[in-house]
Amino acid sequence: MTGLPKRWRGSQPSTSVDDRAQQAYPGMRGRGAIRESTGLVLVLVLLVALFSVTSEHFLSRVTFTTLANQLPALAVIVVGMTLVLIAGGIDLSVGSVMALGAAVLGVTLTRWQWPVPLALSACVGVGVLAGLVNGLITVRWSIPSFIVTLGMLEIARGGAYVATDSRSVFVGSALDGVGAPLPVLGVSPAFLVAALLVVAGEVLLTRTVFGRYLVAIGTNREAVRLSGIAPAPVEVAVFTLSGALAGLAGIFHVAYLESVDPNAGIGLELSAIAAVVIGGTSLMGGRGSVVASFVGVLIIVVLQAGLAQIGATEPTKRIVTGLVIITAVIVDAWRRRWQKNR
Amino acid sequence: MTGLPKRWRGSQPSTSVDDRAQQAYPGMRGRGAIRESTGLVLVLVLLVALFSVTSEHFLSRVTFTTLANQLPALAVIVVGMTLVLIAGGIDLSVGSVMALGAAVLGVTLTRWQWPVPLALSACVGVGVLAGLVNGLITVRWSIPSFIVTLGMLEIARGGAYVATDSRSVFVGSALDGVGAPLPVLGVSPAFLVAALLVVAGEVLLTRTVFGRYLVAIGTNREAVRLSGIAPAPVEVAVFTLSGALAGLAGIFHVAYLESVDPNAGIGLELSAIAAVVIGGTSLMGGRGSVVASFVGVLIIVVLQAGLAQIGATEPTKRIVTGLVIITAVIVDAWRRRWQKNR
Amino acid sequence: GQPTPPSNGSSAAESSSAGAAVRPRVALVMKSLANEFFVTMAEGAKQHQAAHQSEYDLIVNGIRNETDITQQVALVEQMVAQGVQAIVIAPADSRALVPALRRAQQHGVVVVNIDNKLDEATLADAGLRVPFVGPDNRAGARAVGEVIAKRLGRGDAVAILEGVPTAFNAQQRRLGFEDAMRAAGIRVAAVQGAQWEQDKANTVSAALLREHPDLKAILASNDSMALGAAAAVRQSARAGQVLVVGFDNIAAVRQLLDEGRILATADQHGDQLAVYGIEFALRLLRKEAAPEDRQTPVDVVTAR
Amino acid sequence: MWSLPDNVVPALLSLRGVGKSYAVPVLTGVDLDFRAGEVHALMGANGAGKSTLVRIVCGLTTADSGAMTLAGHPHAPGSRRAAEDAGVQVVLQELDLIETLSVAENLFLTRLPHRFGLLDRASLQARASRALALVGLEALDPRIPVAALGVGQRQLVEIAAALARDCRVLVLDEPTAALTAPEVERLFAHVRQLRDRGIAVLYISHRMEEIAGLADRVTVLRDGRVVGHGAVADMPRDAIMALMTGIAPAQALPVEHAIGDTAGTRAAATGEGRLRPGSGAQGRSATAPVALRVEHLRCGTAVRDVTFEVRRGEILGLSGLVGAGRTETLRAIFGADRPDAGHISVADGRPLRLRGPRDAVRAGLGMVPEDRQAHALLLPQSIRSNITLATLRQVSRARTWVDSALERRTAGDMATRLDVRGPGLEHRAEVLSGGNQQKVVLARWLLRECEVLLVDEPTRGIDAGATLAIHVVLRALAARGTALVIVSSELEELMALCDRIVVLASGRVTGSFSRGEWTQASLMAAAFAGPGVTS
Ligand SMILES: Nc1ncnc2c1ncn2[C@@H]1O[C@H](COP(=O)(O)OP(=O)(O)OP(=O)(O)O)[C@@H](O)[C@H]1O
Ligand SMILES: Nc1ncnc2c1ncn2[C@@H]1O[C@H](COP(=O)(O)OP(=O)(O)OP(=O)(O)O)[C@@H](O)[C@H]1O
Ligand SMILES: O[C@@H]1[C@H](O)[C@H](O)CO[C@H]1O
Ligand SMILES: [Mg+2]
Ligand SMILES: [Mg+2]
Repeated sequence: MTGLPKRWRGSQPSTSVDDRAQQAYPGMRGRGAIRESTGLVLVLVLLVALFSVTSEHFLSRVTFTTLANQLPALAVIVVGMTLVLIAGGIDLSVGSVMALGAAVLGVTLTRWQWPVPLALSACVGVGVLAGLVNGLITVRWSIPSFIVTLGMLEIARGGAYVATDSRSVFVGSALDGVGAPLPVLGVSPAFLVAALLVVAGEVLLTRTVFGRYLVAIGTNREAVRLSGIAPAPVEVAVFTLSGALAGLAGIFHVAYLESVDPNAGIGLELSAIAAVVIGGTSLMGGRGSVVASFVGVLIIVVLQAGLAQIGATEPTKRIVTGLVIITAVIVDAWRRRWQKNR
Repeated sequence: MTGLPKRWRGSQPSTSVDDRAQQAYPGMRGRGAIRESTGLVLVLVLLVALFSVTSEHFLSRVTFTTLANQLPALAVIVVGMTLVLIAGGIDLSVGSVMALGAAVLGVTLTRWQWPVPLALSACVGVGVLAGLVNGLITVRWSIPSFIVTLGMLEIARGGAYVATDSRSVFVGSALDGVGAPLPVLGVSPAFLVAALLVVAGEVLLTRTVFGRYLVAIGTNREAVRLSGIAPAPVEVAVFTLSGALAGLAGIFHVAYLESVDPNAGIGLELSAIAAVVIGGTSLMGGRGSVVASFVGVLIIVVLQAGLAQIGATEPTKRIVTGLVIITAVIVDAWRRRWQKNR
Repeated sequence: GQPTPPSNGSSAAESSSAGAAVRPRVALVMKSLANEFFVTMAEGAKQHQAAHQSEYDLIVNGIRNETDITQQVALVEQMVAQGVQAIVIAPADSRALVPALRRAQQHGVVVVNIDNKLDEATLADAGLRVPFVGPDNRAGARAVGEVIAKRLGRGDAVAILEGVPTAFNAQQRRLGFEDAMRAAGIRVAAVQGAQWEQDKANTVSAALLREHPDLKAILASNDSMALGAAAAVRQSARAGQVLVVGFDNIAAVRQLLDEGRILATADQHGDQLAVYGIEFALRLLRKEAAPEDRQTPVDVVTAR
Repeated sequence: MWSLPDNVVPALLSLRGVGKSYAVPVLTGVDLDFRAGEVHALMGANGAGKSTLVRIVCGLTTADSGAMTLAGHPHAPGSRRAAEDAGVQVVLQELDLIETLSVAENLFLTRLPHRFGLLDRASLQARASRALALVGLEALDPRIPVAALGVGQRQLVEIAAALARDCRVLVLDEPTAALTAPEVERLFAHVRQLRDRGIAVLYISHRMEEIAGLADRVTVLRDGRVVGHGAVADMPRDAIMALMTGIAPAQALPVEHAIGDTAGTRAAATGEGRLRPGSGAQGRSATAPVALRVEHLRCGTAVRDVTFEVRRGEILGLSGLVGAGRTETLRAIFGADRPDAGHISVADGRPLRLRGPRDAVRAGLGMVPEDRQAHALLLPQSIRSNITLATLRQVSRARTWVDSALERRTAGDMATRLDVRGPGLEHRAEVLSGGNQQKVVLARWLLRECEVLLVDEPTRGIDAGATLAIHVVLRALAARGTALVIVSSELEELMALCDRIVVLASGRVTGSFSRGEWTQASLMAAAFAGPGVTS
């Protein structure tokens, strides 16, 4: 963010004035973001169709409720990641912070016997703290958030090992209120919260002053500064938010697995960034949508589940995943162009 | 002069630009890049000093030759990564492409009994191909290289599993000419080649038309395009170069391990990017130095070795690594500021 | 230095001033220290060293994840550069570590292989002998599989979760499970890898449960994966109908064992595994033993 | 002392002894008084320090020495916000809008209306529409992103943002550089209203005629010092020129003095060069071979049907209102955008198939784009590498190894010829003043020696002296046989420079005039003509 000097104004792959006028403008008008991601939704539908054909058991209510119950942790992390990327930063520490939060949750619940609400707050609190530190260091010394959060990735992971003594902790049904599927719906409260947060994230981004500042800072930090708005507090806030959401993901993760795994979330940052970028958010900041990132999450999750379900071998899984990621983005690019040329 | 009425008296006759042409411009002339990274070198020296005190066996010739023989693969990958980042791209596929190259090398050498030079060319050739595909897709559909190379990360890993049948392949001494330490020096030919390539990379970046185009594209791609220089071929070339170097890293890796590991290089992209960013190259493109990235590599490698040598526990390793990464960049930022204020 | 003459600890402690110079240094190189199994192993080793301070010094190291072979090779080399007298290693890969270990032997370092056996053919190719101290994973897995077999009928379907396929013990456990199933006439409907990891095992198990509605059991090659599988079973709303077994007997599965959500696991006495290896290495240094393989016990553990 | 008689009316904003240095002193001991109800023009050559002074007044940078008072209270704003709160509004010289935000959001970025944190879109849009009406953009949808606007419209949006807020002091740093006559007139009418309401206006422009028409008072800066000051009536154009350049009119050289040796700057001192007729090659160009022919060009919605030709040595002007499609025409010819239809051919009549600007450059074309910061400059790179960007292979051994000595010499020579003023060749281009940045871009293309040079707004933000210098350069290029196509929003500039002027309206040619045929009125009439009308 700071220290990731925004590429100079010319950097946006600048098309003709006319092209620029045509570019849909996510987030200002109505459900622009959702309309924007029709290309991705197409990819998602194709994937589901494909797996429904190749596996007789894929297209079922059970599949979708299990998927819904698997994804809350990734989904809320992706909300934070989207906002951080839009502001021109990056947060590599999400996976580790999630694990650290989970570790604290496990220890406070089982070893220290804290009441559940207190333990949950501790988990989110740890996330807030980690995010705050990320933000403050990034802003204070204007060093790239890539480095700061990479450092935090290591530190939080170390912390998770210390807290759990590098052991999995079985938590049991204490968090069933969060993770267990609800009777009729089949989905867990965690999923409902995650879905709510995706919507809230989109609203935050498009309808609040804070969200507009994020976009502005990610587009042209210097111009924002010149206009008299201090970018630093906004940046610290968005990293803190990302940390808090990673902490929340820790809760979801523990609730879902009923146990704390100090190795949870290794490499999660890459999946999260991939989902966000598949959703069309720019790594350079200034442009993106939370809802589209969520579609990115769905693509990744469906792909993983489908490949496992058809019993694909590890090499096949890898190659297909790679191809789908690239294809999704190409299809999306095509769709935009096609729409533009109409 | 004094005779003139006050309003006619200008200050100094304002100088025209070329009068002051002598002023230094960082990273362009002479050993600018190396001088630029003194802050990092300081961090490196501090690390070595620290480990020499905490472990009686650290400060020895053996330690350093061991390190020198471990780092060629990472070092050449970092050369490519630096150039790609400077041009405003990113290459996440390096670790997998290295593994794929290694797998091809192993299969051609042991199963198909190819002569060594041919097998080596196949290994590098695979890297070239992967890089070319990365570059072409990125440029053709103008989609973020993050996504394209993330896809390639998966695909190449799958390829490595397919080629080796997901098993490590023992190669034996066939590549001792590359990986075995030379008699008197104690370092391997691989190290010498890597060191040479670091220097060559810096020369390429600072003294050639290609290097200047990379910097220009990373700074303002549109301005480059409107100056009549097509950015696409340059971009394809730099991704191809990065792929080729990843292939070369595959050779070094196999020579060092005397065997092919289809899981080699998992997460290597993060280490490589970390080394580059520690070295001060901007993730947003337009600025950086290959030599400084190499110092970043040394910091990472020395840190790992030192921590292992003192037998630090895993959490300690993680936390110290995180702190050192952040501190290195803060120290470097301080040094720059201090130097500027002199 | 010269190996000290055989002694049973007490006498060596008296000559501690001179002992510092001659006390051998032993490096324990393990796989992922983020895996509870190895944490337990490391603790066992450290306790042993604390009780035998006068006999040897210990450096404990592990790698970041189960597959980072490069880092493990680097660790071996660094330990050689350090000048340790013995290396006790749980190799992350059965082949790729061989050359580094050969170099170590060439430097006069005593090498003992624990936990995951090095590949015989590769050892022969490289022309070296490394004694293996560890359990018979195939037999252990077969024993765990037999617990399941007793609860199922012929023709029932089960699935196997495999560890990192390049590890010998992963292959052995899979074979052991398959042995037991074949003997009982149970059908192995699917084998999928989950890299020893809880998260991956969870995703894969959830998919297996959907794809094979008739699945009666999941046999996980370690307990981390068993935890992931157990969570998937609960989420699948077929709780109680699908059995899970694991391997390692880590603390986290104890409650699940008692609740019956994990039927059985194998205790390979991880805390003692390194100790066996270290003791054997010390005896080799003292030239008290010949470099032969030693088998360590594996016990089936079920609900208390 | 020249400032004493002004004390009759108390100053609203005063500067005393203000100084500022970067690598070299930029402002030295500046004393200035701005009074309520007056338009105060600040004049000075490129790099004289005008924008630096503006930045100090509006809190974007702090002075090294000196003090300011606003309405009798010390004025030392620590940020632009603080200055705005004190009543100082400013329109900066370089466009600094946020491309991804909507026009409305940009207009009110620092004071977005909200209820409980949620944006109040209705009120935002209503206020935005009102603000846009102030600058004649009532037709613009305030919800579209700024990225969709051209330079002219962006400039108007920035002005609207400042005008929409209450203030006591309004600072306008070259607001009209990208505007055409009608927009300028509307802006002036508004500024006069504000002045009459008692606001102090600080106005910066290089256009002499604007100063005469708008300002009450003029201060001239040279090399960071105040060198002249007075009521506009007492400051004839010649005197201002002389003050700006430091060269007495008597010392002036003839205008046509070849490209080099700062001829333009000196010519400026005579105050006459501007009105001299166009290129000396006029007679020749009428019969010279055609260098570029454009037939029925269509590109997007901006360029609908454009046909014209330029001969070797001819200077062709493209005129029209903001949004007429001039920029887009140049971009389509240059291959920057892909044309939808039409033919383009160069010298030998061969049709050009352009896949991109590289093909255009290979065919002998060059283009100086409208937005120099976004589309031409590598701001954080050295001035040297900016100058040699398009000719890097020519200053390299074997077209591969950059010969840094040769490169430095080449860039240095060109910088001297164009009289680029700044801290030094190795400094970042971003520290140059706007005018000098423009010269750097021109230098890049002069080195390339194109056969056809397309120039979009050649003198946007360039001082009178440098404007003349650039005109001299352009004429000399034409005299050497280069064909020039020039887009300018200043009719006066086109009339002074061109052999022929083609007028566009809504993407179509609505008039074509040779030197002598045109009048300001006939050109304006064509610009306002509806589509399809041709003369
Ligand atoms: N940040 C900076 N660092 C170094 N030098 C600077 C910086 N900003 C401005 N300068 C120098 O200060 C001088 C005055 O610049 P300024 O922008 O005030 O000129 P100006 O009068 O506005 O010119 P123009 O008419 O071209 O806009 C120039 O020589 C410029 O190079
Ligand atoms: N309401 C609008 N919505 C979207 N795009 C618009 C709108 N109005 C104008 N534009 C675009 O902006 C361009 C105007 O650009 P600009 O303000 O830079 O004018 P200009 O460059 O001075 O004029 P010219 O196009 O003649 O060079 C138009 O050609 C058009 O493509
Ligand atoms: O034996 C060990 C354990 O079972 C562990 O869970 C994974 O690695 C194996 O080598
Ligand atoms: Mg200025
Ligand atoms: Mg224009």
